[in-house]
Amino acid sequence: MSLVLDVMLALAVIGVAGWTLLVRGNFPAVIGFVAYGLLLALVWVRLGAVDVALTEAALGAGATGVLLLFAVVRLRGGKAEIDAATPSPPQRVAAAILCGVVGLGLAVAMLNLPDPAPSLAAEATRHLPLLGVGNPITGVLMAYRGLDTLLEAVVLVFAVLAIWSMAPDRRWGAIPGPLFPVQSSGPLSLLARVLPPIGIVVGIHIAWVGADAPGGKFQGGTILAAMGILAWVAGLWRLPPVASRGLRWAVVAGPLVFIGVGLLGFVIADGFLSYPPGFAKPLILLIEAAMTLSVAAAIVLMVAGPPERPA
Amino acid sequence: MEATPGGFLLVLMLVVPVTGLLLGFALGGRLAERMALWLLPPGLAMAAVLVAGLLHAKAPVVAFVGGWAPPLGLALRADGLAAAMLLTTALIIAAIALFARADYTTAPGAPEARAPLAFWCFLLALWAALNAAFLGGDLFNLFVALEMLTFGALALACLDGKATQFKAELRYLLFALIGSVLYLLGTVLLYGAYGTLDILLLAEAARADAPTIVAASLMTVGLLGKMALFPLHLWLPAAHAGAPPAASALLSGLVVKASYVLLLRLWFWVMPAALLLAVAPILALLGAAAILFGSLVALRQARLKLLVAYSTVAQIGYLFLMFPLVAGSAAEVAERAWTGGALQAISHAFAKAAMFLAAGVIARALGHDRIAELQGAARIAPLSVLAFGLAGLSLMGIPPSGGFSAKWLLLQAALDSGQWWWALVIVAGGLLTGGYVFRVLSAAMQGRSAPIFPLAPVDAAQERVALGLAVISVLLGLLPLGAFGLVLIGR
Amino acid sequence: MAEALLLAAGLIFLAALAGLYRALRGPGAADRMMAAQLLCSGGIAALLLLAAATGLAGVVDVALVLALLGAFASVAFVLAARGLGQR
Amino acid sequence: MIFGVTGAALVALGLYGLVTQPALLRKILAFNLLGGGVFLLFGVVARRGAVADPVPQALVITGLVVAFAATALALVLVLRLFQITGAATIAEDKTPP
Repeated sequence: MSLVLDVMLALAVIGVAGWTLLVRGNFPAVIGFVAYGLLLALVWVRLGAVDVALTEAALGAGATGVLLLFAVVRLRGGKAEIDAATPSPPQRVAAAILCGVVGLGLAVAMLNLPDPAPSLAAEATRHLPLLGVGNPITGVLMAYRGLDTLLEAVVLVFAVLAIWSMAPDRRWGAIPGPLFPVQSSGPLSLLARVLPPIGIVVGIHIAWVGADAPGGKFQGGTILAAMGILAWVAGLWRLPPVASRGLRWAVVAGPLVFIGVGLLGFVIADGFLSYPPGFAKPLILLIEAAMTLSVAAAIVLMVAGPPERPA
Repeated sequence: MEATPGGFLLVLMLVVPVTGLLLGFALGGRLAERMALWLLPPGLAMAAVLVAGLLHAKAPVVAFVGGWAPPLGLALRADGLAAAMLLTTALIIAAIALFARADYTTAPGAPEARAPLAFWCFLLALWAALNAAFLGGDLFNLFVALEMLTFGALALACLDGKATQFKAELRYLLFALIGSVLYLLGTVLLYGAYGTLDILLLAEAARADAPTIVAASLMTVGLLGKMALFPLHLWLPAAHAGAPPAASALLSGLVVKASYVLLLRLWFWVMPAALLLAVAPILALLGAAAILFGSLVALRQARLKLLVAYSTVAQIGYLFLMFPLVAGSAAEVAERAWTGGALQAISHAFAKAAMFLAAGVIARALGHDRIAELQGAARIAPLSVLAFGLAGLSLMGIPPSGGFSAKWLLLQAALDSGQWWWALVIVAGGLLTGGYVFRVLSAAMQGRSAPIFPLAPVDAAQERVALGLAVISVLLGLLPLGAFGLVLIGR
Repeated sequence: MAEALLLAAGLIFLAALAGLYRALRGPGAADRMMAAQLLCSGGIAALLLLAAATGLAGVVDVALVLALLGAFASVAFVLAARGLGQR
Repeated sequence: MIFGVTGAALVALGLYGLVTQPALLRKILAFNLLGGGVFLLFGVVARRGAVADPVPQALVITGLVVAFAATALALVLVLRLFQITGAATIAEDKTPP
């Protein structure tokens, strides 16, 4: 039974991906992409990776979908240009052969991976009591491979600043992104008012349970960001200007706390990002809390884009 | 391998610029600039101490982040190659910061402006990313470092906000993203096959089976795309030539070298020798094609900056001649080729940074960078033309210069290992390089009947920085060869 | 029992896919919006059944997030399209 | 292993889209489809052992965040290019600037 379910799911994912690539029109393509993300989230559940399923649903389908939709609504025209830039059939056949070879090579490689599979699962679980967390993925993200997570948190700051730096000079300091009119009536604006309080609770819940169950700062932060975006497009919340110091501290707080706790390790433990025994969990939770805030802020700002209205 | 004392230095080399970037971004305005300038001396000092320590101990420095040893944890490793690249990076970043003070300064009390804030933050960001890329001991950690590098490089290159820049940098971004994805596919397969992504642990375990071969091919193609090795160079000239001078110098001098060092790690550490022997000649052949093609196209450029960018395409080619000379050669020949390759990467970094900065000064002073109309440039910006010429000497491989030592070592290794055809390519490349450098110099040195005035005042400090970098690229050739034993530590 | 729950999940998923196929074809933007909504609801149902069948921790949370984001996506899509379209 | 082959197929599809789609927006969309395939392979690798391996799953979470940032950055570049020139592709200009 579960095999049938998996095959169905696999075919659906490939089908939706192909449809998304081939469909004319950008809007349907984005919808196809969101459906693709939802299906992938189901695949992740089938693979037993619930943490990833949460991330895929929130970030892969939800936030990326909104990001793409914003671009679709604002990019118009250019059909002649696009036609002129379309590769000729021989070029497309060549590309198809090349990509087919890559896909085939990958499939062959995947099918020839050694058996039994090498795995760090036992190692990762063995040290968890030292950290006081129950979710091995949190252990990997916050301890064993903490440097990856720290650099990734810094990448988010890079991205925000890079996006802002694309602004026209005269717009510097202004509010990021377009301004949305207040939607004062109608079912949509009602939903936009009702949903955020629920979403904020869910977001904090997902971030909080991350230490012991699937969830964590990236998933929770994304949900909080989604609620912020909702309030923003409904005209209920005005984003602070890019010159706002508070906004900037919100974006860098997570990585700074992360680094601060890391450096503390030099003094009270065995070095950078090492947690003293017994204090690991509170320190991890402290980093997670600050990171949830920064991830949420960074995602809202990345969706909003550079400042584009007069200051 | 165990963690060694002094590992905290490696961590600080990542954390210091990152913290500077975060604080600079949060505080904004003039403080971002202050932050970057304040961090230059400690950054340089850390790199110098690391190199001195390595030369003293003759062994790599290793840190396990958080005390977790691989395969579960992440290692940072500074071997000789990494230490040499870290010092090169620190020096060039410092030079570029000094150069850029004239362009991106914020007066006390002045409101924050876009370009200065972005410039100083991303200078620190690129510094952190480069350090991460040279120190990383884990293939996935290096993926994150490469992404940081791409984002930072992209933002710096678009700093002027011109449509041509957006277009060129989008092309760069697409190449870089495809490159990253291919690289990431390789890491998946390697993890699936060996259960670790640590470079040294992989080196002990690697077999020449199907997953490894597919992983190696995907990662190599991805990294070559990021480095713009012929025929994947299409994005580079416009992306590097269109950026502001300080950014071009960073992109051409340093950023491509991060992918190069990673490629060396992949082939000379991770992959089994049998695979390397099969692939090395192909890589060198592409390198040779890059040298000849890049130089010929550079010779025909009408614009100075594009000429310098095509020169990068050519000089990257030299880096690949090292592969067949190191692989399968006797120890002494291999050491010579290895040193030559590393020295080429370092001397090109200095020379190319100098060239782009000098070209930037000249282009600003004249208001254009058309080579045919450079007459009088030597009178307006004499130091810049001198810097361009000295850097050119190093690129050509004329003694005494770093480029000469590098090419001489490669040449010797080619002859000693009986692969004389690569020697021919090196000589031909040097001649062609001479052609395009002299084309620029002869135009710039020509007098002009009418008196000439600079369109914008020439900043003497900027000229001196360009000259300083060019002088370093030449002086590298005067160092005794024993000094380059550094890059052999931990090989 | 677990088999029966899985079967139910499969059937619901199949129904959602059929709906997805029909709705993705359009023709209007609203029809296509419905496609994602439909898949979202089907996904939630299938996930809840899966959670009951396998007892995997956190699957209910995934369903919760899907429910939330499904509502978020449709409102944000329409409001954003409206707000940006006016300019 | 079904999902291993699915991942490989998604990579091939995404790569094809990324190379052949002329419009930048569609290229970025294809890049995201491609990313989904790559991450799926990580998931399959994590699932191969007797117990699910948390390390590749953690790598996917990191990768998803990086991919999101890359998408956001690329889309801003595309929008800015469009706002300035009206171009939706990066085809070579016929006339030099």
